[in-house]
Amino acid sequence: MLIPHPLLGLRDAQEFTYLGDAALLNRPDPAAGEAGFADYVYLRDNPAGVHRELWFHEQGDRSWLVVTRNTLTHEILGAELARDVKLGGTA
Amino acid sequence: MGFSGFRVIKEALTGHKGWGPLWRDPAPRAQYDIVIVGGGGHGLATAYFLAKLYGRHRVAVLEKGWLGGGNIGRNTTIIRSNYLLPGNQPFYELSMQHWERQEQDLNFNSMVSQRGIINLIHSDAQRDSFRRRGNSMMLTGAGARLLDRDELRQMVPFLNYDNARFPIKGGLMQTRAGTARHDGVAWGYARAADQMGVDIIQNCEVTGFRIEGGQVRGVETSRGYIGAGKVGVAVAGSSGRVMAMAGLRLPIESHVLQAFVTEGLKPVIPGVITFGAGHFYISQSDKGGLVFGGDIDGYNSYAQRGNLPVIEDVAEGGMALMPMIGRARLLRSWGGLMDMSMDGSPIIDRTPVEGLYFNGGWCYGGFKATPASGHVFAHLLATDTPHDTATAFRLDRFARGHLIDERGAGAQPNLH
Amino acid sequence: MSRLDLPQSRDALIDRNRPLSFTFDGRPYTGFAGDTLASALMANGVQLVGRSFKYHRPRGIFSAGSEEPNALVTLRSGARAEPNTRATMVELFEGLEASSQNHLGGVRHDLMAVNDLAAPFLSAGFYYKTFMWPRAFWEKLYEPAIRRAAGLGKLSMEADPDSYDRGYLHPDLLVIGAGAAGLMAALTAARAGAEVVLADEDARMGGRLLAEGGLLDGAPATDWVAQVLAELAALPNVRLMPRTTVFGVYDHGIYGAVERVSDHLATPGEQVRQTLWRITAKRAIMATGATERHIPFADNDRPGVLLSGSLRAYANRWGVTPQARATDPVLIFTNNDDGHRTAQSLLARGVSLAGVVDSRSGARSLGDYTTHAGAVVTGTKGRHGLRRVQIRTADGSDSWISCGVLGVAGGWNPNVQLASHHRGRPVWDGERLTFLPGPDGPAGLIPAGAACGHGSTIAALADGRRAAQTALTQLDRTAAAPALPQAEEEPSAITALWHVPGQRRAWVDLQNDVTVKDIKLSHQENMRSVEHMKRWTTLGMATDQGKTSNVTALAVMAELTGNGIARTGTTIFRPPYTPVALSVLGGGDTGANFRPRRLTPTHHWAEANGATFVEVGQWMRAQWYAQPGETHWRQSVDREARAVRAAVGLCDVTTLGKIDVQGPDAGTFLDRIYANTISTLKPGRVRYGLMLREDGFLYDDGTCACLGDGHYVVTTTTGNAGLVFQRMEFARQCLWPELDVTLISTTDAWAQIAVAGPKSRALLERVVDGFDLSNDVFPFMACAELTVCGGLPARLFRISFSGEVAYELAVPARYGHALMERLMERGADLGVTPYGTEALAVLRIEKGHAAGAELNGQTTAAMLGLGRMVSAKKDAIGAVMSRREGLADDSRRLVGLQPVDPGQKLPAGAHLFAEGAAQALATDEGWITSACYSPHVESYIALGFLEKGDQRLGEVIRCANPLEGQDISARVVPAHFVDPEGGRLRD
Amino acid sequence: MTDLIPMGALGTPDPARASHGALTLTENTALMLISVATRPGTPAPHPLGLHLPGPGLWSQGQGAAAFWTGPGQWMIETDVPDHAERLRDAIRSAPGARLTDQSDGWVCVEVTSDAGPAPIRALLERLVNLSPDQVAPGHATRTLLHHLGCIVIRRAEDHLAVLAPRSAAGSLWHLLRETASRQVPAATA
Repeated sequence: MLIPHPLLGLRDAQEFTYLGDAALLNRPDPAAGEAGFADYVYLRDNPAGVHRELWFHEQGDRSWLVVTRNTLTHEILGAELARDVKLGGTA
Repeated sequence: MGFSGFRVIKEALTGHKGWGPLWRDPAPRAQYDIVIVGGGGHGLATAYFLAKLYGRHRVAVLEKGWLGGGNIGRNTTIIRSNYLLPGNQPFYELSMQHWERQEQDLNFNSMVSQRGIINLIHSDAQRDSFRRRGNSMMLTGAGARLLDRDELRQMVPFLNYDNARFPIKGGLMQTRAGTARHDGVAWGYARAADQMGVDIIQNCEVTGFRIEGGQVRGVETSRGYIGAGKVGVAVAGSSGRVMAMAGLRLPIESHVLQAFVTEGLKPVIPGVITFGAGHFYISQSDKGGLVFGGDIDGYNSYAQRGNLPVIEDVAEGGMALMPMIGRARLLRSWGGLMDMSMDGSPIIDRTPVEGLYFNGGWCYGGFKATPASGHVFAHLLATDTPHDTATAFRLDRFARGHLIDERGAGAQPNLH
Repeated sequence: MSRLDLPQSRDALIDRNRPLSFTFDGRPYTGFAGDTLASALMANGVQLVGRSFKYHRPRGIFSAGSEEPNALVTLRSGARAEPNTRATMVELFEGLEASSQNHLGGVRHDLMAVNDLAAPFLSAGFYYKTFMWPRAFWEKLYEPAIRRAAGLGKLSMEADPDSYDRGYLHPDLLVIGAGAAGLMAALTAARAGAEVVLADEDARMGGRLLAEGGLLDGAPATDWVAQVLAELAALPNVRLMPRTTVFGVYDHGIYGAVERVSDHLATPGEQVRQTLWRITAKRAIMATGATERHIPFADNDRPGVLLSGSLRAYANRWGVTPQARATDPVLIFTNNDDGHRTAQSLLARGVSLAGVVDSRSGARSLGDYTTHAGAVVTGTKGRHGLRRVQIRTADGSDSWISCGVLGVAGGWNPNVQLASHHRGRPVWDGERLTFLPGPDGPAGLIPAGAACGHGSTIAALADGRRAAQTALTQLDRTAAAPALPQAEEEPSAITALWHVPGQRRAWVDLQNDVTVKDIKLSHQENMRSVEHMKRWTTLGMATDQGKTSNVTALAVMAELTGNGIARTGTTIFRPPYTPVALSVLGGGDTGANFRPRRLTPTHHWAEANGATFVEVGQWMRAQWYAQPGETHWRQSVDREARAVRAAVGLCDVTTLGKIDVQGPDAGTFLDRIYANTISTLKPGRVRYGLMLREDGFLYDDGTCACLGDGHYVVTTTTGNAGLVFQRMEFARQCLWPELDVTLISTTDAWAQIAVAGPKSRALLERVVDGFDLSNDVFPFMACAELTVCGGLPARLFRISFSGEVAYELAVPARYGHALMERLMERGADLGVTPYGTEALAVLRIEKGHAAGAELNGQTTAAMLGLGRMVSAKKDAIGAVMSRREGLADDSRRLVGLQPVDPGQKLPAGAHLFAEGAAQALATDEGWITSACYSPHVESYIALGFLEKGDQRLGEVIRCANPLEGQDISARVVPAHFVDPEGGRLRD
Repeated sequence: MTDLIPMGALGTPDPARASHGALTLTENTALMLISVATRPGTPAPHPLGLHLPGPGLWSQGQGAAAFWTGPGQWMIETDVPDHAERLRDAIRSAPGARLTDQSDGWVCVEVTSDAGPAPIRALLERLVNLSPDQVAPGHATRTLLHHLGCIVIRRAEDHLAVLAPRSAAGSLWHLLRETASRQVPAATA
C-alpha cells in the first residue's frame, strides 16, 4: 500500500506502523470513568467501508497520521497529520 | 447412506451411481427454533452439536455464499491445544478431544493428522515462558514436551542450527497436535447436521435482525424473513458487520491474514513447526504442498487479500529457519478475514439483545477451535448457560477487566 | 524428431551455429541456443516427460508457455536442484541437467502407474469417505502411504547456495507482456516521454508474434519486433525487463515481479540468481495475452496431444514438432479457425498433416489438407505416446487416423489472472466464448490486447495503442499515436464445443487427473458451487493454477446445472500468476544477517575479553565473561555477581532506551505518561517510574532523570525502547498536542556503563574531573552532567538495579570502548569485574526488581506491590482502567521463593500450588517468573506471582513443573533477598 | 581534552572504507550531528544563517548542512568542530529551539561514484523503496533499508550518504557492501 503523507507525498506503507481506529484520538476525560474508558479502549465500529485510522510513520518523520481508507477495497481517500486533526477538533 | 471403504469399492464397481448429495438444498422454512448465522466451520459445528447433543433439530444454518467458503476453507489447517491461560486451555483441549474422534463421530474423513507441533525456543527467557505454558498444558492433560536442541535436531534436522540470527535452542512440542483437512471439516459437519434434519441454506444473506422489545424474533434475509426462537451468530471476520445490524459494537477488528502454499513436493516437513522469532509457521499437506503463514498484515481489512511486505516477511522467515525450502515455489497465496479481538481470545456469550447469541473474536485461531466452539455454542444456545470450558469467554470481560490475554499485548488486535 | 528444415531467414530464433549439450534422465542430447528445454526435447524425439499426480499416467509436453501442466522436471542437481520446473520456460544452456519426476522405477515403467488401474476407486473426494477404520490406521498406514504417493518433485534438502536481490522501481507506466499489444503500448507511452517499464516472462520479447510466423508491414513480424525493441532500448525513459514475471497485483499500483537474472546460465557466477522487484507504477497495462484451451475427449491425456497454438509456436519459433518419429503425421482438432492457422503454418514448414478435425459443420480447409467438418475426436491410442486418433465424423461413423501428434484448438482464454488479484471477477462474453477482465479490477490496471479479448494481431496492436493512450491521458500526458503496422485479419468463428461426451475418461485437469466424470460426480453429490467442485475434485489446484482447466471445467459444470456459464460463475485467481521461488521472495540474508543486529559500544571490547553474547531484542549483549579455568557458565556468573556485591562491577547498559524530553510542558506531559508523578522532580534528581497501557496493565518501567528545567531523560527497558517512543509520540501528537514538548531518541548516542558495588564510588572518583561524589552531594537518585577523563562530557546517574551503591555513567558512544578500558585499568586494585546479563539478572532477582518476565503485559502495578505508585490524584495513561474490578481484585503478588532443600533448582515457568492441593488449573495459584542460583543466598532463589502472596510469607508451597517431572517444595519469602531495607544502595 | 581514544562505529579507530566497481563507501567519522526541535507550527530558526529546509529536503550552507527530520525537527551536520560549537550556541539562544547532540547517535556512510550518477541510481533502486524524485539531489529522508531504519541523503548526483543508528553500523555496512558488490547493471533511467 501507499500512504499519501501530507508532507512527504506517497510513501510505502511498510514505513508505517498501524494502530487502529482514529477514534483513539478521542480519549475520554477521567470523569468518564471505567465505563467510558472501556468503550474507548475496546469497542470499535470496525466498518466494512470507509475507516479513519491511525498510522505512525515510524521509519519516516515520526508523524502520526489519520488516514481515511476503505477497508473493502483498501482505497485511500486522504491523510492528515493527526496533530492537525486533534487541534482542529475534527477527530 | 454411510461412508466406508467398502462402500467406495461397491460404488466403484457400479459406476458411482449410488452417491447422493452430501446435503440437501432445502428452501428456508418460515420459523426455526434456532437460526445460526454463518455456514462456516463454527456455524455448521454448532448446528451439528445442537442436533446431536441437545436434541434440537428445528435448526437452520444461513450462509450468504457457499458453505465453508469463509475461514474454514482458507486457513492453514493447524489443530493444537497448547495454550497458557486457564480461560483458554481447557476449551482448546476439549476441541482436541473432539478432533481425535472426528472421523468416527462424523463418518467423514477430515484427515486429522496428529503429527505434532513444535514451537521453537530461541532464548532462555522464551524457554521459561514456554515452560509456564507447557505446564498449563500438562495440567489440563493436553500433554507437552520440552525439547532440548539435540532432541529437536533429531526430529527436524533441516533447520538452520548453525548460522541463525535467532539461535534455535529447543522447542515446546505437543505431540497430539497436527493438522486436519479444512474443507473436509466443514463438509463433514454439514453432512452430519443435514442428516439429523438441520436445514443448511446457502446463498442466503442475513440483511437484518427483527428485534421486538429487546427480544430477537428472526432475521431478514436475501431470501425473505425467517423467524427464530434464538439466533446464534458465528460469522468470524464479518462479526462487526452482522452485529452492527443488531446495534452492537464489539471489541473486535477485522484484519487480513495471508496464507501460502507451495507446489506439491514429496514429504519433507514432519509436523507443524512454528518460528515465532521469524514470524513463520509451516506444515505439509497430504498432497505435498508446504502450507505456511506468518503475521497478519496489521491493518483493518475486509478485502480477503494482503500485500507484499508480509509475503516477503513470511518467506524471509522461512528461508532463515529452513534454507532448504528456497527452491520450492509459492503456488498460491490468499487472505482470510480475521475477527481479531481486543485480548486475542474469543467471545461466546449472550448479548444485550434477548435471544441473540454471539460467537466470535477467534483471531487467527478459529480453525482448531471448530469442534469445541460448536459444542459450547450449542450448549449456550440450548441451555442459556455457558459450557464449563467456556465460562471466561464473556462479552463483559473487557469492561470488567477479566482479560484472557495470552500474549500480554493489550487492547491492540494487530499485536495478538 | 529432427529439426524442420527451414530457410534461415524465417528461423532466426534459434541459433543453429551454437549447439548446446544437455541431459534428460541421464541421457545426453543436443539442442541450440534459443531453445527451451521443451523444444530441445522435442527436437530429440523425447515425448514422455513425466507422470500425472494421481494416476501416474504418462505425460508429454502440452504447451509452449508458462501454463504448462505436464512437462514438470527437476532442473539441475545437488543443492541447486529445482523441482517442478516447467520445461517450456527453461532456456537451454550448456550442460543443463534435467530429470523427470513423480515415478517409481523410471518414467517409462512407473510402478505407481498401478494407481491408474485403481482409478475407479479413486473417484473425486474418495478419501473423504474411507480410511476411517480402524482409527489408529490413519496416521500409521493410510496417511503415510498417501503422502508418499502425493507430491511431485523432491527438494534437495540442502540450503540454496545462490544469492538473491531485491529492488524497487517507480515508473509512470508498467507494461506487462511484450507481445503485439504490449509492444505497441510501450512504444506509444515511451514516445510520449513517460517512464516505462516493459516486463515479459519470456527470455525473448515479442509474445505470440514470435510464434505466429505472420507478416507485419509485409515483412516477418519478428522484424517489426526487433525494430520496436531497438527503438525502446535506445530511449532513456524505457526499461526493458525480459525474463521478468509480474506475479501479483497489490494495493495502490504496486506489482510484484521476479526477474530471472541468471537462470539461463549454468550457474549465476557473480550475479544473483533472481531479483524480486516491487514496482510501484502510476498505471499498468495488462497485455498478458491469452492461453489456449483444450477440448476434453476420451483419453486426451497422451503424450503427443498438445495445444494447437503451441504446436504452431514450436514449429515457427523453434523449428520443431513433437512426434516421436519424424515421419508421423500431425492431426488437428479444432472448434474455430485457429486450428486451421496451425495447419497452414505446419504445411508451410513441410510438416506432414493428417488433416483437421473441425467440430463445425461446414468448416473448410484453408490449405492443401483434409478437413473433417462436423467431426470430433472420440479416442486415442498409444501407451507412451500418441499413435492413433479415433474420430466420429458428421455422419456418426467412427474411424481411426494414424498420427504422432494431435493439436487441439478449443479457443483462447484471455489471461485475466492479474485483473482478478483484487478479487474482481471476470465477466463472461457469450459471443467470443471467453471470460474477459471484469469492471472491478485493480485500480490503475488497464487490460489490453488478447488479455481482454482482442486476440488477432491487428486488433491487439490497436488495442495496445488505445490502452497506452488511456493511461497517458490519465497521467495528464498528451501523445501522438504511432502508426500501426499492417497485418492480416485473423477471424476466429468459434462455435462452442467444451468437451466430447463419451463413456471413457476425458481429462480436464491433466496434472491433477480430474476428468469430466469427476465433475459430474461432484455435481451428483451436490458439490455444485464452483468452489465446492474445485475443492472436491482438486481441479485447478495444480501448478498451472487452472490456466489449462478452469474455464473448461466451468463449462462442463454449466452444462450440468443448465444455468449457462455466466450464471455458474467462476473461481477467482490468486497471486502469484506463476509459481515463485521462496528463495527470491525471502531473498537477502538468511543467516546471521537475517535481521539487523545492534552492538553496544563495548561489544568489541567484550569480544576480546571472553564474552559470550546473547540476543536481547535487536541487541547483542555480553551474557558473561568466562575467565581462564572456568568451564561452566555458572562459575563465571557467580563470580561476576559476587564481585558486584563485594567490590565493583561494570556492565554495558547502553541498550536501555533513552528519550530526551524537552519543553516547558515536559513535566506535565510526563505526568500523563507515567502512572506516578514526575513534574515534582527537581533538576539533578532521578525518579523510578511506571508506565501503564491505557488498559491499566503494566507496560514498562525505568527511570526518569531531570537534567534541568523542562529537560528530562526517560529510560526504557531494552526491548520496549521503540514501542515506548511510539506511544509517547502518540500521546504528544494525538492526545495532547497542545502541550509544548519535543521528543528525541538518544539511545545510540550515549555509551552507558553501570558501575555497581560497594567500591563503585572509589572507582568513579578516579575518572571524574573533580566532581564531588560524596553521599551528601550526590546521593542515591541523583544525576548530573559533568566531565570525566580529562574533559569528556558525560552524564552520571546514581541508580541501582543490584541493590548496591551503583551509578550509570554515560559518555558519547564513540568513547564507550575507551571508557570501559579506562575503568578496568583504574579499578584493577579494587577488583573491578565486568559482568554480563546473567549476573545482572541474578543481582536484580536477589534485589526483587521486576524485569521482562514480571512485566510480561499480563501484570499490574499492584501485583508487583507497587500499586501505590499509580497516582489517584492525576490523570495518566491507564490510571482509570487499572481500577477495574478484574485488575483491582487480582490478589496475586510478587514474592520470593526459596527451595526448602537449598540444593534444589527452582524452574521459572513452574506453577504454584498450596501444599497438599490437587494440582489442576482450577487450584493454580501462580507461577515462577524468574529463577537463578544466588551466590549471595547460597541457594537457588526465584521470584513469582502467588495468590495473596504478600500474606503468605513463611508458608511452604509446591512449585509444580510436570513438564519436566518436578514438584518442589519452596518457602515463600519477601521479594528482596538482599538488603530489604535498602541501606546499602544509599550508602 | 580527554585522552580517551574514540572508536569508529564499526569498531575500528580509523574510518572504514571499501570500493566496489565505481562505488566507494567511506565511514564519515568526522560528522557532527545536532538535532534541533521547535514546537511544530512555530517558525524555523536560522542558526548562523543556516537554512533549515522543508519536508524531505537537505540543504547545504556555509560549513554546515541541514535536513528535515520531522515537523519542527531538523538535523544539522557539520564536520568543523568550532562551527559545531557556534551552531550549538546559536540554537540555544534561538527562542523555543531545543538542541540534542546526536553526533554519536548515528553512523554515516558516504557512498560516492566515480562513474557518474548511474551506479548510485542502481544502488538506490536496490536499497530503498523511494521514487527517484524522493532521493534526487538535495533530498534527505528517513526510510527503511531492507529491515534497517536509516536516513538517506542525496548530497549530489554521484554522492549519497546513509545514516543508521550507530549500534547498527555493522548491519548497515554489511548491507551496503553486499548490495554494492553485486553486479548491478547500470540503470537505464
